[in-house]
Amino acid sequence: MDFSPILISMKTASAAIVFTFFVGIAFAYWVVNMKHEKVKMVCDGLLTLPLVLPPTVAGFFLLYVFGVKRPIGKFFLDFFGVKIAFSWSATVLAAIIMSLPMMYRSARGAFEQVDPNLLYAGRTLGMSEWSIFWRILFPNALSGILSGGILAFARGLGEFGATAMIAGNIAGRTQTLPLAVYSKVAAGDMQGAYQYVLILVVLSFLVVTGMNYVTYIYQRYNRR
Amino acid sequence: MDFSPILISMKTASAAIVFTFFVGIAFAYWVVNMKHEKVKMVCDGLLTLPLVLPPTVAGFFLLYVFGVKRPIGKFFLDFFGVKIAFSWSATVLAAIIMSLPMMYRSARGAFEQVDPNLLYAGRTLGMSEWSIFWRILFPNALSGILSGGILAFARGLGEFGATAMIAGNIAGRTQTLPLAVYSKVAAGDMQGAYQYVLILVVLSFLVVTGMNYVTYIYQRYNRR
Amino acid sequence: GAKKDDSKADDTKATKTEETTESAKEEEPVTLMVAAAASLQYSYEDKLIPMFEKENPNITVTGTYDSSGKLQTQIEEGIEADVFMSAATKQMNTLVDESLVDKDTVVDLLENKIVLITAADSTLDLKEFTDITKAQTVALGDPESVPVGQYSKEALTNLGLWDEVSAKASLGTNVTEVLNQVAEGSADAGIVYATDAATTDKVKVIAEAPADSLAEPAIYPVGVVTASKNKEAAQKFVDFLGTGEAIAVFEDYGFIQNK
Amino acid sequence: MKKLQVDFRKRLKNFDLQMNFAMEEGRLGILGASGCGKSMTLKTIAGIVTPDTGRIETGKTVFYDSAEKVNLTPQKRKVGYLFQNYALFPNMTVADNIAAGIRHAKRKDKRHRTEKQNVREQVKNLIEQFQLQGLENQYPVKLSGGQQQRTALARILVSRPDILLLDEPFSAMDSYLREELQIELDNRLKTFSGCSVIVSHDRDEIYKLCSHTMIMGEGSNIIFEETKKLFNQPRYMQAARLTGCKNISKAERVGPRTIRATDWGVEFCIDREIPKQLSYIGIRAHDFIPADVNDQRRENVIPVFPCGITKAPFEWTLLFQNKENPKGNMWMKQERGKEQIPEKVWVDQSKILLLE
Amino acid sequence: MKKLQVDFRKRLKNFDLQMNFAMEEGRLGILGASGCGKSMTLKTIAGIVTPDTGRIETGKTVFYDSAEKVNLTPQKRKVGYLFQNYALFPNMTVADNIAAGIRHAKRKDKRHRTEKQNVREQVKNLIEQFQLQGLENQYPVKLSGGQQQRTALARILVSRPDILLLDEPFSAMDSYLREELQIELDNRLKTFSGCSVIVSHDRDEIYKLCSHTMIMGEGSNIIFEETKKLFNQPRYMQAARLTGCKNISKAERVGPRTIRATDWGVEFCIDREIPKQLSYIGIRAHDFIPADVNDQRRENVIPVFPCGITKAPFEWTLLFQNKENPKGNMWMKQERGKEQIPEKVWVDQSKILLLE
Ligand SMILES: Nc1ncnc2c1ncn2[C@@H]1O[C@H](COP(=O)(O)OP(=O)(O)OP(=O)(O)O)[C@@H](O)[C@H]1O
Ligand SMILES: Nc1ncnc2c1ncn2[C@@H]1O[C@H](COP(=O)(O)OP(=O)(O)OP(=O)(O)O)[C@@H](O)[C@H]1O
Ligand SMILES: [Mg+2]
Ligand SMILES: [Mg+2]
Repeated sequence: MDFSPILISMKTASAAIVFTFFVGIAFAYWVVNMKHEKVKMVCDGLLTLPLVLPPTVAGFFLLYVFGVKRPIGKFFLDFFGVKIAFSWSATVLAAIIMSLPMMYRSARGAFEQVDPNLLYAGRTLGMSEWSIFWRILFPNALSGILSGGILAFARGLGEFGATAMIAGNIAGRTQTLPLAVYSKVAAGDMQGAYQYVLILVVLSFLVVTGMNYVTYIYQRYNRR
Repeated sequence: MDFSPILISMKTASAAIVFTFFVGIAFAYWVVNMKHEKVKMVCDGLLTLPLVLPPTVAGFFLLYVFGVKRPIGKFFLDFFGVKIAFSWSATVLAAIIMSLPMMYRSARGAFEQVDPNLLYAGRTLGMSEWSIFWRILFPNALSGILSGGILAFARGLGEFGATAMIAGNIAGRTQTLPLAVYSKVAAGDMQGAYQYVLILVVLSFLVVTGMNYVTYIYQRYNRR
Repeated sequence: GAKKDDSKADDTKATKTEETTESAKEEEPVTLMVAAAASLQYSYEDKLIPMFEKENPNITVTGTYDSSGKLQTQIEEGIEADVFMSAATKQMNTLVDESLVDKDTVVDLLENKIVLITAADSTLDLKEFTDITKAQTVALGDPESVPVGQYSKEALTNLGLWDEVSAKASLGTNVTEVLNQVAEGSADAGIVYATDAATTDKVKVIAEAPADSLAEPAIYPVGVVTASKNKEAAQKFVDFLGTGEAIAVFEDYGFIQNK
Repeated sequence: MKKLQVDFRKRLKNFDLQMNFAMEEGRLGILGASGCGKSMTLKTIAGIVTPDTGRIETGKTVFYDSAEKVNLTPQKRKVGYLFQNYALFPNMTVADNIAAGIRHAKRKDKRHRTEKQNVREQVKNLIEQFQLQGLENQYPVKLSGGQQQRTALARILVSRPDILLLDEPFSAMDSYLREELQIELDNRLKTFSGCSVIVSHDRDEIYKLCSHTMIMGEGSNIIFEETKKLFNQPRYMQAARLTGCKNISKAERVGPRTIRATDWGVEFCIDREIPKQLSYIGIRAHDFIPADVNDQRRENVIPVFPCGITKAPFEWTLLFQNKENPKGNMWMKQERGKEQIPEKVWVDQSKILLLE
Repeated sequence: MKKLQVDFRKRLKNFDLQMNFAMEEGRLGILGASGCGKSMTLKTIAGIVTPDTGRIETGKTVFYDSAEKVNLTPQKRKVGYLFQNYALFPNMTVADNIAAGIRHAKRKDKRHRTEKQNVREQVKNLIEQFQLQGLENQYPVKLSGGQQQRTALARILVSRPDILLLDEPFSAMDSYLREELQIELDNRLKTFSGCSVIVSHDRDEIYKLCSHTMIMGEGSNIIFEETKKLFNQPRYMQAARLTGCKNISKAERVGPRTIRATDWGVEFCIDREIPKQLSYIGIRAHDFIPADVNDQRRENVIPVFPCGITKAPFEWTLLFQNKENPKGNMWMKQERGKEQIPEKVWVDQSKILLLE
């Protein structure tokens, strides 16, 4: 069995979740604090979009945006020397785009459930908005944020369609676990496919349980 | 342009969300109220699984479970005369399985953020657990639940891989919008693809915004 | 950290490649990327690539396997593939027209047969290809995107069965789907390549498509990608695929040499 | 006849909560320092907190018994508990919050069936009695503290529990409203057939509303007595302090009828037998009487060395020490109007509280 | 010299909140019925609620001005606001909650830089002063009501605001602790250079702690006066009621020095000029004095028709009507010990409050 997909998938999912986590939270915070209800709803709709597109189609669009011949892809290549499409960064990109809506949406719901008086209390105590966010809003929305994190991580780990499109299925470079599973299945090697599926399941299970455990420990204050 | 995918997709997504919504909430309630932390974490991991499987793989499993030769599929066929694979119900099944984790996870996070004193208050007032759930827990977790609902709906609407596997891609019967988009894109008919994508986007946008609006109206009590 | 390393590795690889072409030193290590239709993956990975690498110790071959249509798009968008092998001529022709594949390197290497299959334990009494009309549901590849689908459609059209069959057909987005749907009994019958049918014993082959039903047989063309930086090595690989020992391997996997 | 019998033990982080009391029909007031476990006790009775061991029962039912493994749900206990922080349902208006109490009492209880029609009316009555008119459709976040408390109170009362547990029911109300609602509550409780328990920091409230009073120390009930008796003759230092005795000193017996208040450096004569376990004496600030310089009394007269004066609206407080042996401060209160600093003060023997 | 000048208007659902007052350095107490807008006023000053129009400023800075479109953030206002429901951070321990107040004051304010080292110490001091020892690492859900309130109070005090707004700071504490902490707060406020505003339902608390008192009616300030003066001579009916005058009656002028209390059916002689806008009179319950049957006084003597008696721990209250013309009830309070029902009562002319 080839172990490179495991490594690639782990690297991809980890890199993606770090990015998604913070960007998703930032978007959520931004949208929650919007004044205009209408703008808010529109932004919400836009941020949820990637979820509704079939991943392969999303992959197509990504390819049209980040392909080496397209302006943005070219820009990255010329100025940063980073080739996005068909490289490891493309697997990360695909995972991020496809998992962002979950992170964003869960974080938003969680933020909305936090008692606003706590934020006001922080303000009158002179805490900066930054530290109010990290020390009050974030910890008190943790359950929901973590839900989003778990969803986003799992989605990133399982991302297949967009990845296959924009990153390709290049063994040892961009072949993630889901792609490896696909390859095995396509070749009729169900035995090999099951092995990879098992690894995928165990991996996600470990991470999800780990994340649950961390929150459990962290949220001592909630337990009576 | 063929309009049947639109209709099929709408029917599928609606049927799926209704089921996912209630089942997801029920699972969330069940897991949140579990006594044993370890069992809880394991259940959580299991319920999050479909998210991590590439949809095609999930489709395989579904096919292996609900295929006409497999016990469950056979059972449905023999006793209810319902052939699940390759039918409209299969598209719904695929959408449900793939969107359930989001509903479950979001609802769970939301339930955990509700002040337990409210539930105790309901109990001492003699409210049944059932009405405590619907009249207290549920409304107060609405932000998070709605996030889950939106995610699940969008995911159900966009479901592609598992649907293609278990329901097939039968024009006018099981061809959903994402499948139609995929065909068009794969054939290089970007013109036709854009049309369907547009419909998909508009549709999900309307529903998401509608759901947002409903919560906005419903949650008057939160606004100061 | 990981990202940086990766791009660095890419850089060094690129510079090395340039040196190779300049000095044409046989000893300089070269990495080739082959983009091939998914159905070729196992013949490549298990046999052909090891054989080729053994003969040319300085060349390493990696593969990316997916549906031909997707690979076509990816080559259009600049994937760094050196060799492209498609499961149908349509994709190859398009790329040649767009001058993304060198026209004179293209070889119509293999031929594949399309066959009617049913589940191994099927009770349907199908005898010949035209019996497909007896099946209640049929799994085909999507003619728009899956090569085997194109051939299925062509064959059925020529047999005058397309309208009847397409009304009860599920158009799979890839061959795996078709195969599994038939194997699991979701579809009573399906049309796939003979090579695909050979990968599993859960389906049985009923009949090949009648010889006259296809104007052109299902061809697997191979060619060198224009943008390749290792054309020499790429050509070497294409040539290798045409050798007798390679063809023998292909035939083991159910392909037929195109004459 | 309904009884409430409570006997349980619960480990908390800082101490053990160990309660043991029984009461007949009537009203029990609980006084105790902040954090001594009053709310925890009520929560345990209501079934919100499960004790470690013990037994809680009423005449009719056993709520909890660790030995018999009985632990009724809060619903079955039919105990109304007014949360100290109200626990109003944020998603319901004032009227709905109150009505949330009604319906369920009815659904279970057949004899309320006939009242089904006048649910609305009942809510309306309560809204009026608790002066919440105009706020029926307001949501809790938009209520003031006192309005929230009144809503919570109305919600509990309407649910017709067998036992009523009120945790500081009037703490957020102004004195005027408080008195009105105390009368209102008093009237309601008169027609109420079950037990009720009221936790309060206001001893006048307890005195007015409760037939019995329980005093809690850190985690246990020290005293359980008839309210009147307790306020007149507090036998324990804590009781004296909580019933408003400002002057408490360590004391030691120096003769059969003589006692020394060590904190103040004063000796007092007592007209009663001095009990063995005596360790404190207490004198209420009102019980110091200015003594004329020419006063003939020699017993229990203290020469005054004044240390400070504060004036409350209708009172005047003097802080003084024993001039002949200055030690700890004593407080003396007078009504406004009689505001000279006396040379000496005198205290009636019978007014001196002997405390354990 | 710091001032707090407040003048704003805010539409609420049921009424307009319209406040207009200014105060010099010192302490302002706010008394008012439940729901009249006290907390809203404090929130507006703190910057939590934005008024519709108006101007709020201190000597140093303009907090809000609708005309100039100034609206400082709460951070920039440096106003400490004690929430009525505490608003403790549930994810922080008691010590962290208190420390959350400190650090930020420091980071902004260079002059506190030197104190950086003793942050821990400051927290420790406050925890001791507020008697929270042993609870440093407890989370708020596990605190009792009074403990939560003390933590919130400590958190505000440590943040060294320029202006201190306390919304019922002692409501959840027992009387003993309350008095201790009032003294503690009093001392701290003495060293505090800014304004402070205290909302309370306890008039004694206001009397003890505040130099000025403001009385609020539905949404506006009716009276703003020196505390002593207000309590001695309340000029308004609401002021009289809120400062504890139990007996208030509609009144009409019947002669140059004579007035009729229409609710009670009694006429009184007054030794002062009777003002034109007079519409109520008030008599404090303590100011009725039992009159001997043989008493020679004829003025302001009321024959007693007793209606009820209640006994508070140290007081005895008689509810009576005018025997010759029974109408509304009057309250009379006596200290315990003088507990006969008098035949007649008498009230000193100077003690009769003439109210608008
Ligand atoms: N959920 C809990 N778990 C553990 N300890 C708790 C919990 N809730 C409260 N405590 C602790 O138990 C003690 C008693 O709390 P309780 O709320 O009963 O006090 P209380 O008598 O009602 O005080 P207060 O008058 O301040 O409301 C306190 O020391 C508190 O810190
Ligand atoms: N967020 C809000 N939006 C609209 N109206 C509110 C809001 N909060 C409170 N109110 C209303 O404004 C009025 C004043 O409320 P406020 O909280 O200031 O009262 P309060 O004087 O503090 O009373 P209490 O002594 O009961 O705490 C109340 O009638 C209340 O219903
Ligand atoms: Mg309490
Ligand atoms: Mg208030």
